[in-house]
Amino acid sequence: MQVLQQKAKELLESGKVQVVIGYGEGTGERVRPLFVRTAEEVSKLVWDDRCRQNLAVYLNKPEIKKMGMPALIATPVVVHTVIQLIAEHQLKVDGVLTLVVENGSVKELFDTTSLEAYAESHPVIFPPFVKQEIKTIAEMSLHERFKFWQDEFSRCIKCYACRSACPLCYCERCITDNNQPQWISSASHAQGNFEWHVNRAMHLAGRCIQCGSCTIACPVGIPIGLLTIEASRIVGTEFGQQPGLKCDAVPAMSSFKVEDTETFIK
Amino acid sequence: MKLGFYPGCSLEGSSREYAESIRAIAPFIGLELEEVENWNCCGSSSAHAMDHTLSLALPARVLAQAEKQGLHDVVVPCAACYNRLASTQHELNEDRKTKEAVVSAIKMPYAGTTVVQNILDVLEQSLTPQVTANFPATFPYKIVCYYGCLLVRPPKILKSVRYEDPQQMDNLMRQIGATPLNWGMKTECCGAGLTMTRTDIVANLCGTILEDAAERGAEAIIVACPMCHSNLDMRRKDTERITGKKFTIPVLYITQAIGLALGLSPKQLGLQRHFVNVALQGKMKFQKNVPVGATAAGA
Amino acid sequence: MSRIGVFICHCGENIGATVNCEKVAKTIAAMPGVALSVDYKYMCSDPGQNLIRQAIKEKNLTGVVVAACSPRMHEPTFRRACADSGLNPYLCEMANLREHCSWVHAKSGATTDKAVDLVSMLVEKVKRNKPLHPIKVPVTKTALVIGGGIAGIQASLDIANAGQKVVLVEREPSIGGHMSQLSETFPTLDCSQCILTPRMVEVAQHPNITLYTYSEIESVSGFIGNFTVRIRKKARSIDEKLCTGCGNCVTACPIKKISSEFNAGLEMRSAIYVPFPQAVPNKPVIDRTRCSYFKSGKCKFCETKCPAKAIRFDQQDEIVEIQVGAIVTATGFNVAETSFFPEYGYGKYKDVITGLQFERLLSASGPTLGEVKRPSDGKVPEKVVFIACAGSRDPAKGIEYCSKICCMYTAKHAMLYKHKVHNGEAYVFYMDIRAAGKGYDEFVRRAIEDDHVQYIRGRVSRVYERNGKLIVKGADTLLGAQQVEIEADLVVLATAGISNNGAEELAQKLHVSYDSHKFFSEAHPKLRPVETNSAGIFLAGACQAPKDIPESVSQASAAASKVIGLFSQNEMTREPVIAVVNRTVSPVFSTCMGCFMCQGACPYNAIEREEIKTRDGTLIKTVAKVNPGLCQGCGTCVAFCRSKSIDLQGYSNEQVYAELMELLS
Amino acid sequence: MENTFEPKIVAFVCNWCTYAGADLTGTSRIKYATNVRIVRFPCTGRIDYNLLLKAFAQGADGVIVSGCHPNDCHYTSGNFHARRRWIVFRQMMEYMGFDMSRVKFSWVSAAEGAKWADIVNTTVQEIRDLGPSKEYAEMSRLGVV
Amino acid sequence: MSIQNKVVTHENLLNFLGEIIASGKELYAPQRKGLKTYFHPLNDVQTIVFDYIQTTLSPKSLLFPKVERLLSYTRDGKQIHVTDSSEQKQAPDRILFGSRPCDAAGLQTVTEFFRRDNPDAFIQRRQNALTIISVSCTKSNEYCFCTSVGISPGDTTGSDILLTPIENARYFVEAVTEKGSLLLAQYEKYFEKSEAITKEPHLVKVTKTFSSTEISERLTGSFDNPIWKDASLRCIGCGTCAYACPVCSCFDIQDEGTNKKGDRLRCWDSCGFSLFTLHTSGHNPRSTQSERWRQRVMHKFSYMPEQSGMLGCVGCGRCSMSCPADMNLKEQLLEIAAKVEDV
Repeated sequence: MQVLQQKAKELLESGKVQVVIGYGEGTGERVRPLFVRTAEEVSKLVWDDRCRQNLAVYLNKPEIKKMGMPALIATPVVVHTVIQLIAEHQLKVDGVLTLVVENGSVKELFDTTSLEAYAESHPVIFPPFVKQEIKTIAEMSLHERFKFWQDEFSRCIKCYACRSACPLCYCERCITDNNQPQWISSASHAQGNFEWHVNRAMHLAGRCIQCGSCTIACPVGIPIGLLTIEASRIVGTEFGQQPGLKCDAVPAMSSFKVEDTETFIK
Repeated sequence: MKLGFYPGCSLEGSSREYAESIRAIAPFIGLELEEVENWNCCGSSSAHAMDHTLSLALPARVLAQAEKQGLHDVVVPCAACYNRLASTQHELNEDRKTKEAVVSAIKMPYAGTTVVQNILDVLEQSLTPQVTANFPATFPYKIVCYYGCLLVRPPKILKSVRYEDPQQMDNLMRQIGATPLNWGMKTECCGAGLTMTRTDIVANLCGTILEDAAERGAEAIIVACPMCHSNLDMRRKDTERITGKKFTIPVLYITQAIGLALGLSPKQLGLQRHFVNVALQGKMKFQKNVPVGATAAGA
Repeated sequence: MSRIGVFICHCGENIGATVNCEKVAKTIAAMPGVALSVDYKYMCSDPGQNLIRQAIKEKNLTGVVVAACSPRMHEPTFRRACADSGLNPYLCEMANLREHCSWVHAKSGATTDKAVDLVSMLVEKVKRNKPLHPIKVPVTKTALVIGGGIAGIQASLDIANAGQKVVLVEREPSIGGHMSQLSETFPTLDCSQCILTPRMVEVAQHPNITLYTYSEIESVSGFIGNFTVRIRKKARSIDEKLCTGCGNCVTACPIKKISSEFNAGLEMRSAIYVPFPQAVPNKPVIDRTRCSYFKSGKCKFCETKCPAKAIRFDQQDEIVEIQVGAIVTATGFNVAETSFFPEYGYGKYKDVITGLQFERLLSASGPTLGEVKRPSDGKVPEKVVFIACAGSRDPAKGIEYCSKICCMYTAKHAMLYKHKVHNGEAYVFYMDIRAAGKGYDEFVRRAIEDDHVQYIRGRVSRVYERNGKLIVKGADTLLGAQQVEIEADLVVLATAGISNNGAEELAQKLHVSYDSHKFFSEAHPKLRPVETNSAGIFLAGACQAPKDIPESVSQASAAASKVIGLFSQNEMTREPVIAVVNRTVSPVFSTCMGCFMCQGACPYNAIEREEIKTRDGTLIKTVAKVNPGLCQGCGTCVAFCRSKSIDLQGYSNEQVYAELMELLS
Repeated sequence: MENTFEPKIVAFVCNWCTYAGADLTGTSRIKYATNVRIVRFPCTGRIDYNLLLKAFAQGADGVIVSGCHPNDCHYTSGNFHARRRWIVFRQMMEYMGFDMSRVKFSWVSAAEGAKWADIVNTTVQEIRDLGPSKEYAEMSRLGVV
Repeated sequence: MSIQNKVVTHENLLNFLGEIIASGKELYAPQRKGLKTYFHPLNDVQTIVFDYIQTTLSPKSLLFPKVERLLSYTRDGKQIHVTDSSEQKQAPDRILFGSRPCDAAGLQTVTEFFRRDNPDAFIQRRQNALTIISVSCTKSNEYCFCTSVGISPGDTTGSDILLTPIENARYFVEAVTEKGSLLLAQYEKYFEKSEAITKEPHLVKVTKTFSSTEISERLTGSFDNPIWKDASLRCIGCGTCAYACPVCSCFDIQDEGTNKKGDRLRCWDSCGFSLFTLHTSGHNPRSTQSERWRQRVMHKFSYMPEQSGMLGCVGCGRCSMSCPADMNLKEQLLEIAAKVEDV
């Protein structure tokens, strides 16, 4: 913790960055996003395994952008997110200074090579309960899966916390807000919810870093992270492409290989 | 350099002199040969005419045997055996299903790691200029090198370069003082296996080869394959009878030529076994009273 | 409220037989927004079309749906009819009641219901059509022709004679290409220099043609009508204005031992050289890689000997940037070297030569001034063996195609050899004779019957040298595959026609696709042979595939006519079915987030980046923008766009959604 | 006549290949079932997967998606992008329990008129055996008080 | 009518509820789903959960559902037929068990909110048919601040019956409204008479952290105060707080339909969404997150009290509990109380 606070202090005082985006103590046991702009506030920075929310979501917020050059305290998945955002032209490599904590010291990732090297050596590992959930759904029959997801989606209230918490859902006017034509019914009845979650999965196919922020944000506890994990698994196995590793990567879903194989087109 | 050695049937039978000459020159050029234990026939041409799996199992067993002995590199002087072993190894690496069938047939573990060495490759590596520099004698004759077919084909599998106009033997011979002539018949067919059934064809083909070599003024034909040697040398009487022409040009294995350049006696090299008398015009320049084998020890 | 006119066609009996057209018209009349719904026997007839024109005027219709045959058939007809009476043609749609309904179903209620569905679907679509206007793209009326062979020359002359500006770029010091290396040309045996040189001079003197020789294409950007091309004029080390072409420098040059590319290696040239006597421009060039001044700083003999003081050792490469509206690639082909053939001695035997080298031997300006002499010892060969299909039609050698011209020039070579060496014997080993052009087969028959060329149908397995003679071992399949052995003095290989070196790099610069043999790919083998997938870039000659001079010239004229067609109007009009990225007011400006997935997916590189800035230049956001000149309207980007910020005119999201909803409600 | 279930099927086809193929089926007068309605698109690349969801929500029983064979695409790569999109969409929908056997994918070139008729007939028969697509359409109306 | 005081044992309470279910009436009670509790129709009394502080979502949806059909239409040719759902006479009788006093107060506010100007028939009809049996709070967590907004853990406002858990598994029953005592009368046998019991000792103590009136005064002048910017930096603009809140009543009308048939639906909406105030002209009066966060706080603590005298918040803390960015409303209000000087 101190090592991080020390680094934040240095950066702020040297003027290299104008704001350090990190985690601070929240209500009760929780941690909350914290935007440190003065050296005095660095003491509020916290760093332990409660810090799981993906802070990259704040990089494109106008209010934060106005503050100037940000430093982002990043877990491994957040580094993957920064790389993917760069690959999708939402972020410039020199638009953010990523700070990672590695065996007791703070490393600055400031260019493509350092970012990519770190991402390469820190693959995403699912927490055990996620692996268990993936397994149970995989064993279900088609009908059981339909029942399972319908039951989960029935609780969805279309609050779009999943969309707002996801750093890769950065569209100003989302497809749900498009009413000519109304591709996705905005009401949160069964059809609207199903269409929303299908589109969210398809839009994140081959892009989702699997940081789990959407599952954490969902107020009614739907395991929606499983949908994007499945979408990225499909893209990984079918086309062998992983998101968040190369800053110049061509997104899997906007490219193709002549030798992509399938068995269902007759 | 320690090498596995797989003689094959002809080097124990009709071409014993090829094996004798190899064993004779080996110590002089830094080769230590360890024969593969209880090796079996490589299947040569007859096997793959009858049963494809058998034609793979036989060489595979030899390779498995070599692996058991820990021999990483195995030199296979006879072109037919070399071709069989190399092709088998290639096919088994490519096709997992056949490999499993063959491994179950030979009931021995087979990893396919042994490197099958062509005699010419081995000679090329060992006959370095420093080694040939202190050869006691030279082989100062005008010769033509006859490669035949199995030494260089199929080019993809044996990775042979310039398979229509090979240069390996020519370079080797040049190193021991010979002058190889530019010759179009290097890979011309000698009739190979037809020697028993259609001797007339073999005679005609060999006739053209021998005639062309003689006309060019070659004093000897250098070969590296027992089949070529037997057709060009052992069949000489029939060739002369059928073509009605007289050919006196001798046929030597490359290892015999090297042996002569090392000052070894014709007996040690098995020259007496030839059908065509190896009567080279005594141009062998010997450095007097140099005990045979002495120089090699220093090499 | 839209006022749509619906016209149901009986198409005689074709639709009327199985679809109750009256019922369809009546049902559709009840749809909201339909102002008129009638059926008529023949809508595509004049009275039928007048029906539409009157209805538009009387009912001031805002949209028309014609339910008849396939839109692929009569869409233009009915759109023109609508345009005649002032309705934007893109507000007229067709419902396919014939091919997709009446012809494929029996007469039944279901068939009529399907007809109603198909028509109501299109009515809903037309309600959401927007008036579109053909896209106008300004066209720069200058053409770029790459390659100065006969194809490039012909294309340049055709375009220039049509009054348009042409820039011809040739890599070699002189134009002429392979044709200038030929002695005489089949089937008329007229000498290539006589028919080519006047054209070369015409190109050099044509006021509309700017000629850049000894120059290469550095980069190409832009799109049809608006290409920006940067040409690298390689330094000739000569001041072309002062040089009179007297040739003193060439004779003075001490370096004589460079194999002449023009003479295919059969003759030597000096470091400062003119490729061949009739070269255009007839100015020398210094080969800087071999000139001793450039290698070691000494010599300069040519400078001392030059009366016009035209030598410029310090001349640098120059980059010329031009704007062109269309590009014709005519970069020609090459022939495989003899070293390509192991069985014929890996190029080791001097007297085994390629057809091109034999051309140089036959040519009056060649190394042997037209006399057939062996390269090895200069003797006149008594027996010459020509081997056709050397490399071509040989999958093992990776060239499975037929090079098309070898049968003809081999027959010509044999014939010319017999004319020059009367008692010489010419043998030709062939597989099949392909002489399909006009007067071609007669030419080959003449070679066989009048000039007694011996045609042996079979392959040659080996060629090897035996005391001065070349032993050609082959088989004669017409005599039961009998072994044939010929002791020849000279062997000429009709080697395969392969792509010119540098073809791949040029294709990549032009974004033109090419096949596995690096020949450029035409847009459609039968219907668009001289166009490529990149609009505005055309092909001519052997760069597309090996072909003879008549075909290259006709392709060149075809490509030229395409260019002249393109330049006929000041602006090029194109179908307005293109994608458009939405724009809104500030502060959003566009819902596009600039992720540019669409840019990667567009097969025509039609999507560019537009930077939206404030008045004082600070960047607000970078969004996608579709280049109307390049977009072909496939719509892949529209289905891709996650924020639905890009839409396809004519097949917009709203239209497609409405069609589906109407079908299923 | 016992009232067999007549499925309602929508076909999303590309204009250059399958639509032309269907035209050829017409000109060759090959008869096929009337249950399919064709919606024309410039290219399979233009077909949005949301249309599939909307079709089934509106009560369609089956959907056919058809376009040019690989390398035939008039726009060179539209069908390749579409193929990759459908590979992911299909598995995603199956993961969420949607029965994708009601969706038929095919390549039909402009010369395969007979193949188009055959695809329509077999699809209609298969969907008829599957019965009406009640599950998804009914689900679509749930949740509204 | 004076409040009759009753007592009921826990066991009798379950039988009472069981009998209501048996009578076919819809009964909503808190039930567990994973780690969270929800108001869900009950069909087996064993699944009722008692040891929760607040449910994840408020019972608001019983009056103001997340999706509600206002009307539907069908068209046949030029004929259009509209069925107006508001003409439906009776809503089905429903009983809500297990709501907390703050929930009940929230339902009251929603009902009042939809009764102003032209009363909303839908909400009114559902309210008439709903009987609310609340349970007082014996526990609270760091999110609760009902006492600061004029509500107490044992408050009866909004409930028809209020049960307060007292010692040895019995509840002190207060029939607050006429509807409440009617229901009690129906199931008389489960309830024993008892004199008034003071509830305070059994209730949890929730310390009052601020005075809502003081906040309202402070807020009136603070429209342009810079504190909103820093306060809302971490808000990611989702709709969770509005949809979990028992009081938020903003809605959006959505027409879904084709040429032949369709519905007009009323759905929840949230002032937190960026497009909530987007004008067709493209102008957005509240385009930044701080303006939207300010609107949420001002509406509940300044505009509503001014216009209708009701506070827009019942202090249940759901908004802070479910907020992904931990925007704690109580903490924010304390900050406002501290930083914004007196008017």
